[in-house]
Amino acid sequence: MSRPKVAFYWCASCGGCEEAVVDLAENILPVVEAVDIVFWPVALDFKRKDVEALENRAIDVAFINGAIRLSEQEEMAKLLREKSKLVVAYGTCAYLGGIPGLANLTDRESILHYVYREAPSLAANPDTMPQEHVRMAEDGVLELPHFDDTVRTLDQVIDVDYYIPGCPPLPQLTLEAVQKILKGELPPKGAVLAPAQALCQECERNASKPERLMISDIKRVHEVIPDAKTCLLAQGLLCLGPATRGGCGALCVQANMPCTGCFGPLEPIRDFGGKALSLVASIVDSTDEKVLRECFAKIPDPAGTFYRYSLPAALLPQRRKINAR
Amino acid sequence: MNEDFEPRIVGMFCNWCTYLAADLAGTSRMKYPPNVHVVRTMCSGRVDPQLILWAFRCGADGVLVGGCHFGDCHYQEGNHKAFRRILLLKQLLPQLGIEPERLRLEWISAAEADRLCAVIADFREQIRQLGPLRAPLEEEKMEHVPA
Amino acid sequence: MPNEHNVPALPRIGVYVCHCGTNIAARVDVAAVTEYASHLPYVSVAREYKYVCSDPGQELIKKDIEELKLNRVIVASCSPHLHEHTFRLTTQAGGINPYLFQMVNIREHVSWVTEDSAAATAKAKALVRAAVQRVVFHEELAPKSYPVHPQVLVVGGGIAGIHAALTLANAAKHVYLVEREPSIGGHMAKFDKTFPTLDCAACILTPKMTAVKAHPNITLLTYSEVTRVDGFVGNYRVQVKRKPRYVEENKCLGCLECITGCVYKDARYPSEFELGLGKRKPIYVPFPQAVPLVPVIDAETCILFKSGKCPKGCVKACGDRAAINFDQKEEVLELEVGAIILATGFQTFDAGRLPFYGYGLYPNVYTSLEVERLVNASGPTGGEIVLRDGRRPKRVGIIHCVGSRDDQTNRWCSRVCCMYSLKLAHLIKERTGAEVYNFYIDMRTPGKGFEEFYQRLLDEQVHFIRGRVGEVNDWAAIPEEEGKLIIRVEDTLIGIARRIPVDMVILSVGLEPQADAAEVRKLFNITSSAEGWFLERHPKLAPVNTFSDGIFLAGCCQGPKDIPDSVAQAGAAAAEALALIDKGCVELEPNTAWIDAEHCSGCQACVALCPFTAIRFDAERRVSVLNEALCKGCGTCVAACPSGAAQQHLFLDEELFAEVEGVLA
Amino acid sequence: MKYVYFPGCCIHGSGRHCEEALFAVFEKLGIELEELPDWNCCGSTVYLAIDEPSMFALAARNLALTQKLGEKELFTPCAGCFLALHKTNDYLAQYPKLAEKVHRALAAVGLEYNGQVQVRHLVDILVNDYGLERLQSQVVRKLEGLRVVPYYGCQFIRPYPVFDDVYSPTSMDRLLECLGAEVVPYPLKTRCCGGPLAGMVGEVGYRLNYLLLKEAKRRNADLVVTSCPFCQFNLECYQDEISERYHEDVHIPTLFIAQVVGVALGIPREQLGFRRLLVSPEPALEKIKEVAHA
Repeated sequence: MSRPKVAFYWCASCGGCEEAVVDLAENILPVVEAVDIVFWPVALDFKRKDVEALENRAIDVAFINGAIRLSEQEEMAKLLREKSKLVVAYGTCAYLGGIPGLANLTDRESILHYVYREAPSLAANPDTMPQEHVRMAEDGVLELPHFDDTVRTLDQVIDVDYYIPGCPPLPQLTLEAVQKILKGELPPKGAVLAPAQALCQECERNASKPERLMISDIKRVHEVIPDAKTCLLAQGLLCLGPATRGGCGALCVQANMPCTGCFGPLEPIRDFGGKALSLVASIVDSTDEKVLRECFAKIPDPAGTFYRYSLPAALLPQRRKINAR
Repeated sequence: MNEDFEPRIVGMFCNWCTYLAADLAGTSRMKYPPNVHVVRTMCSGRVDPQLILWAFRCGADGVLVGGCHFGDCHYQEGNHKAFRRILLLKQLLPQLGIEPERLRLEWISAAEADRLCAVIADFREQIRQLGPLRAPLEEEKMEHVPA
Repeated sequence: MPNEHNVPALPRIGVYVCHCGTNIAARVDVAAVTEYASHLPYVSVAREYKYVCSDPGQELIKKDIEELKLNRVIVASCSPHLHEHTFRLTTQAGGINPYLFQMVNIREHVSWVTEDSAAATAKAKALVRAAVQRVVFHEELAPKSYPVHPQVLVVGGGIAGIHAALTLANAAKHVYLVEREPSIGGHMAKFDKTFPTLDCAACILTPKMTAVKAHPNITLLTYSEVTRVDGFVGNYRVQVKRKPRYVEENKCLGCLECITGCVYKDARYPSEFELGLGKRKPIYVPFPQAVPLVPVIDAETCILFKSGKCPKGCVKACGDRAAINFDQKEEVLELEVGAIILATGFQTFDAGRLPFYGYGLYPNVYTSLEVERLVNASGPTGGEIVLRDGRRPKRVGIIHCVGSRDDQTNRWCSRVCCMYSLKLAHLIKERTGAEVYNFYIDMRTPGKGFEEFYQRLLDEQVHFIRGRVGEVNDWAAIPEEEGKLIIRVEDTLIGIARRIPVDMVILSVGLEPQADAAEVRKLFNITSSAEGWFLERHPKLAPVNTFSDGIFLAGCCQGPKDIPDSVAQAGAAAAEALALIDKGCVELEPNTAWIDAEHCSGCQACVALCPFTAIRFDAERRVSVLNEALCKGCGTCVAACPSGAAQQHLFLDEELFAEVEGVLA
Repeated sequence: MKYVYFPGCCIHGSGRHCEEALFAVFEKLGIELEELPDWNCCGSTVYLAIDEPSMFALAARNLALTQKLGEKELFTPCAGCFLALHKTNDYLAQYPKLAEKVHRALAAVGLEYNGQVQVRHLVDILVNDYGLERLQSQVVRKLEGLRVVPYYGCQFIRPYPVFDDVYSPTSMDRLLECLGAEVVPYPLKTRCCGGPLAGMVGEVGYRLNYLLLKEAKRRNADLVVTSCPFCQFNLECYQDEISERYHEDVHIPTLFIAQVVGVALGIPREQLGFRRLLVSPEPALEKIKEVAHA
């Protein structure tokens, strides 16, 4: 039998997920041995037409990272879906929208206006504004992808079989996932290929939690040098470990930085941000409105704090246009 | 303001105070606008911010959470917990383009049927001023809504 | 977002929409709601019925469950606080788990409060749809059952508390009767005669008081207050603080020699019991028939406590019985009881709040309670009705509704004032032959033998002037008025303003909640009406129950009452307590939370949040564990749990999300 | 402290001694007064009876002038003016039709009024603005041994109990107590003094007046103190007639509150308008001395 055909593609992402694949390091070799990579723009010189040329479901598994922001990304996602037996949303951007998803706090117009009109780094011709159709001197009209108003998760565009969380995903998780799939040990569709339990479960600081996990003040990372042994949340830092799926081995916490939630919510949770917010608000130990307000003032950007990686997957995935009134 | 706009409001009332106030308003045959549809929880402390966000997603123009006065909570301090969560949630809502006034927390005791009616009438008017809250989903973009 | 895989065996829902006679049907188009419900997903049958709570109504449901194999039931009628229990039993009788039932409140929350029919119907539909979506996720549950402590706590030693305590004790239940005053007896002990039969209050009350003291099943805790209450129905833990009375109850024989022995040869301090009309010593019994008949030493006035120097005449008088103990300290008792009866009573309206009636300004303006003492044979004047200056009043005015039926003060009718005013009028007339004038708004004499008593007073030539008194003053417009109190009133029957000169004015003060009713309410975790009266669970069907199971009401703490009504209510409360205790166990709503170890983060946020310390952290398994017995089902841990591991029965996330979606869909 | 001052007509006629005392007291306490320029009749009494709209227009003009000064408060020592101006504020707020008429009238003379000017009473200012403690510290001659009847009259709190209890006002009681006087319980403190009736329907007016004086004497008061210049005048000037008519000596010195305060502040009596009094308070005031030296 021929080796399983695998495709990699990146959409709205930073490229970190591609790095993650490369980070398999020497482990990548057996993988590469085992599979036949038919599409991987970052590393191999295949073109879209090569994919189009394939028969439907010819690809065994397609790993797509990044959120969906451009028409081109949407087209490629749909194309790969058509050509693949399995599609894996690789990394948190594809899974939940990720950092690019925070663009949903504003909109297309504002973004373009800022980037091409107001950005301090702006030098040259202030009239420049990306066009979808550009007439080229030599060969007619060049068409560029449409820049959507909304950032979407991969599964808001196509049907997704599995999810591998992480910003970026850990090589270890990736490897396990790939091996599972190659072995044909397929978990139930829609599964997130990472532990079912929260980060705290794999965090050795968990033991250091006090009798009552209540905090009198919220601290921001630049304000304190946290004790390297005790639970960061107990120290008043917004560590979202309790709300976040484990699997990273509490990397950030080991570096004495609070978890920001890149692995996304646990299975029973409908809205990562809402729940993380509820946790934080609940454990602030005061019944005095003034104290509470001062405390919450330490969270200047709640959306950015609680929805850092998951806004497009949230119950309210995009800022509402207040065109009423 | 659109005159015939009737806001859709979800009431999340605690079992011991505000829900009973609503019952009392009934037995006293008081009248108030029909906009508020009540969902009962045992305590305002059970009201999960997710549930409020969900209500807005499902098309609520406003959410009215009702609990017992401070010191009167049937479960000691559930209302204080609700207060904290909603205080922080109100800080988040504007970033999502939702006026914080659309989320209202009121302490209404079992005896304060008249206040309940007043609050409901007032909240309805307030939301009418704000106009409808368009659910932020641009459905046509969501060719594929995950289960 | 209802995830289908949570849905058990395909639901078959029966929806029953109640007309409640015209209560619902008059405003809500029941037929339309039923029709609408019949098309909702998983609804196998939707019916309307005149009274679903009636036997035939319930039969209908049972029949459908059996014949149509329903596995979910919804009734759209009144408040769940009224009939949820009824219909759960119906559902169970039909052969399926009672918790596969959901109630929709389209009466209190819809038909009774909505003007417009169309709007009401639309709202009813939305609520029914919500229930249909919700009930799909209902699980089979069993009520939590706990054993009940057989003891009962009765708070308040007035006639209501006394009667409740005796009733329970006679049924061989152990009762703790807590009274904050040095003696039981309450207001009734202050009265002379009782209306309308005029039998002497002491004669009928004293035997009951001594019976309390003598009863083997009653632990009497006077001069004591409840300071903490926790636990739940059947299993209350109560803390009682016993104030030191400096006389040891178990040693004292009640000879009262100590009082005679006190260095103060004569009583010089205003007696609380006599409302200042009489005097007492620093060591005293509030009144001769006090129970227990054990003196109290008032540290405020006792010279030993004040100066540290005193020959201790009391100690000498007590002799080798040595009952007097100046070192007695405050004592704290912990009681475990299954039920609690609150009989904390009322206070009388402070007449000083209405300055124009001259109370406190003119010595001969009295409150009705003060006059009860004046006419009382064991009172400060030995039953002689004399003014503060010793004169016998020739003309007496009794002003009704002082602090009742008045927008300025209390709006309610105090129910007893008309009758006790008549009683006092009769006694005064009888003993002094004075001219007695009653100033009333309306005469309210609806009780057994009341109207007859009123007639009797009319025959006795007592004067009745209909009109609210404007003012009481002491200035004469004509020489005849000199030296008298003038009652200025509009006589609304003849339509003129009158000035009635009298020697004595009696203000028939109304009844109002105790000054500390609000604290007591919080202490016992019950609700109260806007006026501050403790709120009964249902004004008609559960008049002695509160919204806290196992806590019952007796007497005036629930609202103004006369003695027969207080006693009747006390009996009812005792019966409720008995029913609870004799059942032996309580079944609690299974709305407790649980923590799913598989998803628990082990973050321990819930541990600190639980108000009932029902959650502890299992360090071995690194997960939180919830003790169902301690959980009261508030759900605050559920709202906080960041991993969704904490869930609450009857209020599952699925259920609430579905319901919210439903009311909006 | 500074107030816009609306004297009203009476105080320049029958009430001159009241004004003299008022000025003396305020000067002593350092309270400045600025007379409302171009003020006119407050509109009470006659106008009120004949032509309401004009009455309110007249009163409103005074309020409008105050507003024009950029002031929020208007002080008048006259109870009649106090009530008339108050009533105007109240009616303008309550009855749009009337308000419209009045506003038109004001507009005609280039004035406007937003209803925001508060009318202040002498007792209100002394008790609530200046403050009793502060006042007490200024007392150089305690009125000890002096039994005074505080007489409030009708317009003080009826129908607008702005700064005291409508049933039993106490602010003047407290004021007198802080001066050291012994306040006599006097249930008639808000009963009608007869007002202008004495001049019109003698027997009625005199009788009302008689009851007040008689009761004051019966309670062994040395002095009646009024919060209203007109009451002061009324209670004082008929004492001969009344004594005759009712065969009972009802003579009792009657002072305006400012005069009594003046005495306590040690202001020489010639500045307190005593020479204009009909019943000399001297014998009563003698009593103070005794106590002071005893």
